Amino acid sequence: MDETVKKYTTRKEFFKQYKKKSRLQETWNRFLRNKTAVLGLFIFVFIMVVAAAAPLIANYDDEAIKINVPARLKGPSAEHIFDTDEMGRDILARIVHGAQISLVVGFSAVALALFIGGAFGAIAGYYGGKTDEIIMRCMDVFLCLPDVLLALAIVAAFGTNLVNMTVAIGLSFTPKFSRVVRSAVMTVRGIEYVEAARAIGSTNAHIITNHVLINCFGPIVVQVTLYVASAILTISALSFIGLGIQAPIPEWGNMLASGRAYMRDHAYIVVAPGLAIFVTILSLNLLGDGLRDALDPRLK
Amino acid sequence: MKKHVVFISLFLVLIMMATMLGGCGGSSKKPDAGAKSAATAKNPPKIAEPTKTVDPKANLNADITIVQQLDMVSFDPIATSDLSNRYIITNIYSYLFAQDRYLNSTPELAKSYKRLNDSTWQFEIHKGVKTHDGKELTADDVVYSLQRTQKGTAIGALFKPVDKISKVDDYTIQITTFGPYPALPTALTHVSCGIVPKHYLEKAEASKDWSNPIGTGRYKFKSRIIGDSVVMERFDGYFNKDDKALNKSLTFKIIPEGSGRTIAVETKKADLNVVFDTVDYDRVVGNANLQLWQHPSQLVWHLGYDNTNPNFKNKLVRQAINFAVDRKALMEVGHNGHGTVVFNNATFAPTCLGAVNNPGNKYSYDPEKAKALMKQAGVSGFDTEIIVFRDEAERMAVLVQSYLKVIGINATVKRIENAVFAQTIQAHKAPMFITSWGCYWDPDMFLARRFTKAGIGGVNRVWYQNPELDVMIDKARTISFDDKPRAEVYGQIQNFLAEEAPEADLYVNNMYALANKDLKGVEINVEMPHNYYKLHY
Amino acid sequence: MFKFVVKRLFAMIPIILAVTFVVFTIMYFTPGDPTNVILGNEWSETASAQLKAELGLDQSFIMQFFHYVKNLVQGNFGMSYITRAPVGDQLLARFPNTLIVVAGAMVFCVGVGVPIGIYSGVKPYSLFSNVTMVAGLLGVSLPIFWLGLLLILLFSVQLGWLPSSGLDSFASLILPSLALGSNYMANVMRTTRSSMLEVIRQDYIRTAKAKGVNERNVVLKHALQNAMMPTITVIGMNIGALLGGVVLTETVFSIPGTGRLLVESINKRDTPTVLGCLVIMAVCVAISNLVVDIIYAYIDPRIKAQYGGGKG
Amino acid sequence: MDIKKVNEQENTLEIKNLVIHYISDDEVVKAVNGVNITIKAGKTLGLVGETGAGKTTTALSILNLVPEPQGKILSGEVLLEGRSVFSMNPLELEEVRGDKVAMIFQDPMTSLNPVHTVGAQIAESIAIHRKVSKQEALKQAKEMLELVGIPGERANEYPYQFSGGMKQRVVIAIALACSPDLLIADEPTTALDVTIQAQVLKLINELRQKYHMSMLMITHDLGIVAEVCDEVSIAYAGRIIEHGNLEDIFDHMRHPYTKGLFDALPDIEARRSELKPIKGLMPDPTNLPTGCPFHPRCDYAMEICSQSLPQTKWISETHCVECHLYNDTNESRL
Repeated sequence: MDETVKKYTTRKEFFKQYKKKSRLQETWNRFLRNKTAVLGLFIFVFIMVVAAAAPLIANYDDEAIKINVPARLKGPSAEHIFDTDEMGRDILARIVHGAQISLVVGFSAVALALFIGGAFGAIAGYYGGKTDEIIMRCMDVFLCLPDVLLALAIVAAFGTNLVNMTVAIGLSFTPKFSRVVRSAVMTVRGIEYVEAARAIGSTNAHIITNHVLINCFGPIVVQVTLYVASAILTISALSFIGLGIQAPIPEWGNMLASGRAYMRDHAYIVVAPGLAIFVTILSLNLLGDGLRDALDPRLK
Repeated sequence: MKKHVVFISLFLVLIMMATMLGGCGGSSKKPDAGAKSAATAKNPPKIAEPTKTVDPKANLNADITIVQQLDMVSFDPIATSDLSNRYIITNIYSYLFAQDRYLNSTPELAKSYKRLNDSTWQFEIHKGVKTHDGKELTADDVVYSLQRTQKGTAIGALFKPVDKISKVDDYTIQITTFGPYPALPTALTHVSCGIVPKHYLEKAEASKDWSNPIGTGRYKFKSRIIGDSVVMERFDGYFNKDDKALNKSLTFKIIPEGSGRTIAVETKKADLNVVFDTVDYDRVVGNANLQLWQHPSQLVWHLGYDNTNPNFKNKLVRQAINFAVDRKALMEVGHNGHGTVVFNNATFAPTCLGAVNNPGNKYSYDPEKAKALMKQAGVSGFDTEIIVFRDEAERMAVLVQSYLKVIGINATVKRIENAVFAQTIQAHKAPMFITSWGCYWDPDMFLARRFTKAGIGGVNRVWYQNPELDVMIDKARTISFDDKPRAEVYGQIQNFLAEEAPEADLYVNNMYALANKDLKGVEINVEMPHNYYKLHY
Repeated sequence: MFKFVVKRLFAMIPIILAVTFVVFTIMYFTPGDPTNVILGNEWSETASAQLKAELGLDQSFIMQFFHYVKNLVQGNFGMSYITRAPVGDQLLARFPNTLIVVAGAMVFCVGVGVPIGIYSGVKPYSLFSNVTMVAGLLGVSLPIFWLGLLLILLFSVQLGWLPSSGLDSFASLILPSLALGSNYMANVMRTTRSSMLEVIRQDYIRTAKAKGVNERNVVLKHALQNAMMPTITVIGMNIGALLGGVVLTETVFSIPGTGRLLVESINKRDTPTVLGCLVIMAVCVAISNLVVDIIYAYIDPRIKAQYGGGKG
Repeated sequence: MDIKKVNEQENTLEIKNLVIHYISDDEVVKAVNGVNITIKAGKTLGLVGETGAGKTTTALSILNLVPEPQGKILSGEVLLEGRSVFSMNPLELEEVRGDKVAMIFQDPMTSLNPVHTVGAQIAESIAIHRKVSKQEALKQAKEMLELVGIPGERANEYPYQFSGGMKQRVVIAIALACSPDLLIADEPTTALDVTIQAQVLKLINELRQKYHMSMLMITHDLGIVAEVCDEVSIAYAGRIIEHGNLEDIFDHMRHPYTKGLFDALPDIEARRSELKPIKGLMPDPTNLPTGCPFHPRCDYAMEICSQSLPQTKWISETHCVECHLYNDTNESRL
């Protein structure tokens, strides 16, 4: 072993030999061959661009927030292609600005879940045994509560605001991420470069962060994609039942809730925001499925 | 191959949706404000008049289903005066006096009454009044019940002039007041004056469990699923054989969603929708199978605020709010324009005694003036909350929120359940709120309750009190038995309150009830459809 | 088998206790004084203290939890802050509706998802399979509440075929079941399809074919039982999700179930009722997990054998 | 059990010019590229080749079990006692499978259905082809188990309760349940421990002789061939490059590849210190070289080898080879 190590100037270089250089490239190529996945990526990038460029598309204060009662529910027109809502606001403008909220909350909630769940999962998976048992039993308990209900409970206890909601959704996803990370860690734990690192005396923390987690990247990216979709769905679900994002902030779920009284005569008021949720979730699902297939070709 | 299918299918779905939209969109060309198109409607709303005669061939054994928006709160009559609650529980209990459509009194349990002097009244109740569990109702029950009402808060100021309630004999009770109180019979129509048999009341007071109420009313309670339905059956032992229920049972179904209620009547799953959502106005007046009933209304939608809250202590801020809101737009958003805008600060409906639509022509929609007033008050702005519990109110609140933002007030809208509205107010947890107030024709019936100390904890939801006003209210009550001098005082009161601006009245909405065309006996009072016991086919 | 069920039942108890603890803890931290809500304007220091004593709110957190669990064991969910009626009664009135909706969705999700999944897994290159794949992809992305609204728009408003609210007839169950079930149906379908695809490639399927077993029996006798395992796992996991989704379905279709009770109670700050709803739903998830485990054991001889009753 | 007509003259199996490619969206795997095989009744043919030479595909084609839809039979035919397998309808195929032709698969670990008892899995074949009651089938299944050396009462157990060698015995029992005319053994011992291999092989051989079956033994192990086979075909890149009886192949091998195979064997008697592996790798079946597929690895490769496919050259009545070395101009170069 010592001799082998000597050949490489740094430890990093030593480990490099175990990783196929072209793995990322190969995965990417496989991903590109999957047309539906590329479609998903394309739609999602489009949504992100639209969300980022929302202020350029429609002025937040003037078009998405400012109420214009005489213009309410006038039907689709060149000026308001998706009609105006019950307050005379442009539905398209609200959808576009709603995308911002959904994406920001979606990603932050998942980031939170990944951070907390990932830490627990990594520890459980890496150490195994009793530690694993204890952590995973605790997570199982949370899994007994459907995430919408857990989020509802947290929101019910601490009130509805943006931060609480993000935390609520993030926490409700935590057990799932701990499972994902745990199983990913367990599969790479036995792989030789980790063994090798252990053999040359790396600390556990170092191994977890530098080797194990980096190699769990693939499955985690897949899960992040899929759970961002879930998070966006949960946000709009909570808002729909009035326990999420509050008026006048445009959010797809609360647009549906406030518009549904008018849907009999003004279908766009529910069709358009719902379509936005649907397409976003769909794109993320396509993307997630595609990534999974690309990362693990056996699962095709 | 697979990929093509995916692409094509995605495309197809989009087309499908577009087609669906087209189908739905077809009807969206109609103008919004139903009032404007009423003239062209095939089947315009009828004015609901009291039922005078009943066709001898009529079916008096129908099971009637009524849909309303919100669930009831409690069978305890003094728990709340919430509309959704009131018109359910009044079927279970009987009252010394019932309400007519102008909310004036008409005798029910009271067989006769006389004023012994200016401040002593004697009421004789009918003999042989049976409770739902077969006991006879006596003066003891009435006295016990009313004494409890007197202590409660829901009725508040209405019983403020009442001194003592006592039994004279088994069928006579006596009420003494602190001075002349001509409106006492009307006060006794209040929901909280429902007579609950003593034996049941004692039990319920101890356990606080009101889930199986016993009364002497036209209906016996059968079952309730909270949030869903209440079922009651005709009580055949009702004491007044000539005024028994004209149907076999009443089922109250809760459908929170406006169109859902309309659809329920359209599809005959319900007979009567007592909280009609004007969104469907055009549709129902064009439908020959349905009948929309209408009645002039005294239901005043208003924006209230906690006058004890530091933010609203300043009169100028309150005035600024009155200038900041566009009432017409609020009416458009709240009730699709079906109503009459009022500029008032004392919850006077335009049809009330002495009502002035815009006292002193003080208010209009004038954001600039509002800003100026805020500046004058030296308030740059603050954060607050608008509490609502109904869809209409929630929509209005969002609009109000935008109006307030212009003058620097950042409000968040908070929706709660109607069941906890009273508690929220009482806990000072409602700095601002939007709700409706069904007012009596006689302002004496509500002014004291809404704007004096006696109403605190009751319906003085704005926590307003002012000795000057108290004097005026007393004066209006006692100045004369004639309307004219009283109306003058009420004019002064309205002017006074316009300056004080304890709340911002917004509009009075049209009162509708939607029934299928065969349903008879639909009656509406000035605040809601009522007298459900008369419904029949 | 009996031993297995008993063992799992016992294993469920600590989980239910733990879930109750979690929910109880969350709700314990609800800010604000519940006596404010209950007493309203009758609130005073003494009345509040008295009520707190009466409700046991003056005790330590652990004692409160202990009492809650003790009452729970006796089927007592406590008293609603708002109606003062037992929470258990409300749950009893509401929970059956939730169960009906979940069952309806379940029947739809399994009854439609599994056969379609099997068929498209057996014939993975057929047009049918491709169409169902796409439908599945779209299906898993559909928000329940939006689908509910669209179904109402189409079947209640435009066509007038089915009722848009309530739960009082079979017809009124159809739309909620569709709305709640579609998502999970798509999920079940996709899982069944992919596990069928996986199984059909297995060597033992080839063995069966080489024996001369006909196509139908290859699928039904050999592939199905193996392919159902992941499907059952997904179905089991979905029961939790269905119970979460039922909150939305009940809101959209105005069904008086536990989900709506939960939302109403949250809006009323009626903590005991909120708690009761959450606990009963969590118990439901735990029980359904148990049922899934039992079905699993029934299908997989390895698990069955572990508990000795396999051959009996 | 039926008494089978055993016609010594008749060919149990004839495979003629079989070409099978696996065609997917991305690539074409040329698995079988013109295989000819003949097995006479009661005889055993060894099909020898490296992994990827198309042996298993050829075997599966006999039962018409080439995985669909990627596996495309492009030409050729498989005749079972004169009947073309590819023109049989599903019903006829089901009758042939398990009854006339049975197959032992390579990996016993995955070849048994985990959710059925082994008894049921054996009985299934009997029930289908012998049209007997379930009990009777199960009874016969137990007899089969005994025959392969497993106590009959273990019929009620599930595959996970058996070891690898036992499982392979079960697989053999399934294959032999209806005493087929032709037994295809696809590397039956590869997945087993060395100690078990001999037992299983012995079992197969005994049973084959007992029931007078013809057998196609697919293997890469020349030792097995020497032990059980009458004739040998050497497969390379989807073609049979040399065929002959044991003597022809073991003592008079002609094809450089065959020679390479033998050179790669450890020869205990000669005690050569170094093995001589064949240089290079099996060609990528998606991208076969032009001409003779072996030419890139062949020490004797000539110009012509990369240009055209060699013709079959019969060296004796029993021995033929496909190599340019043996066309008329290049005779006796080896």
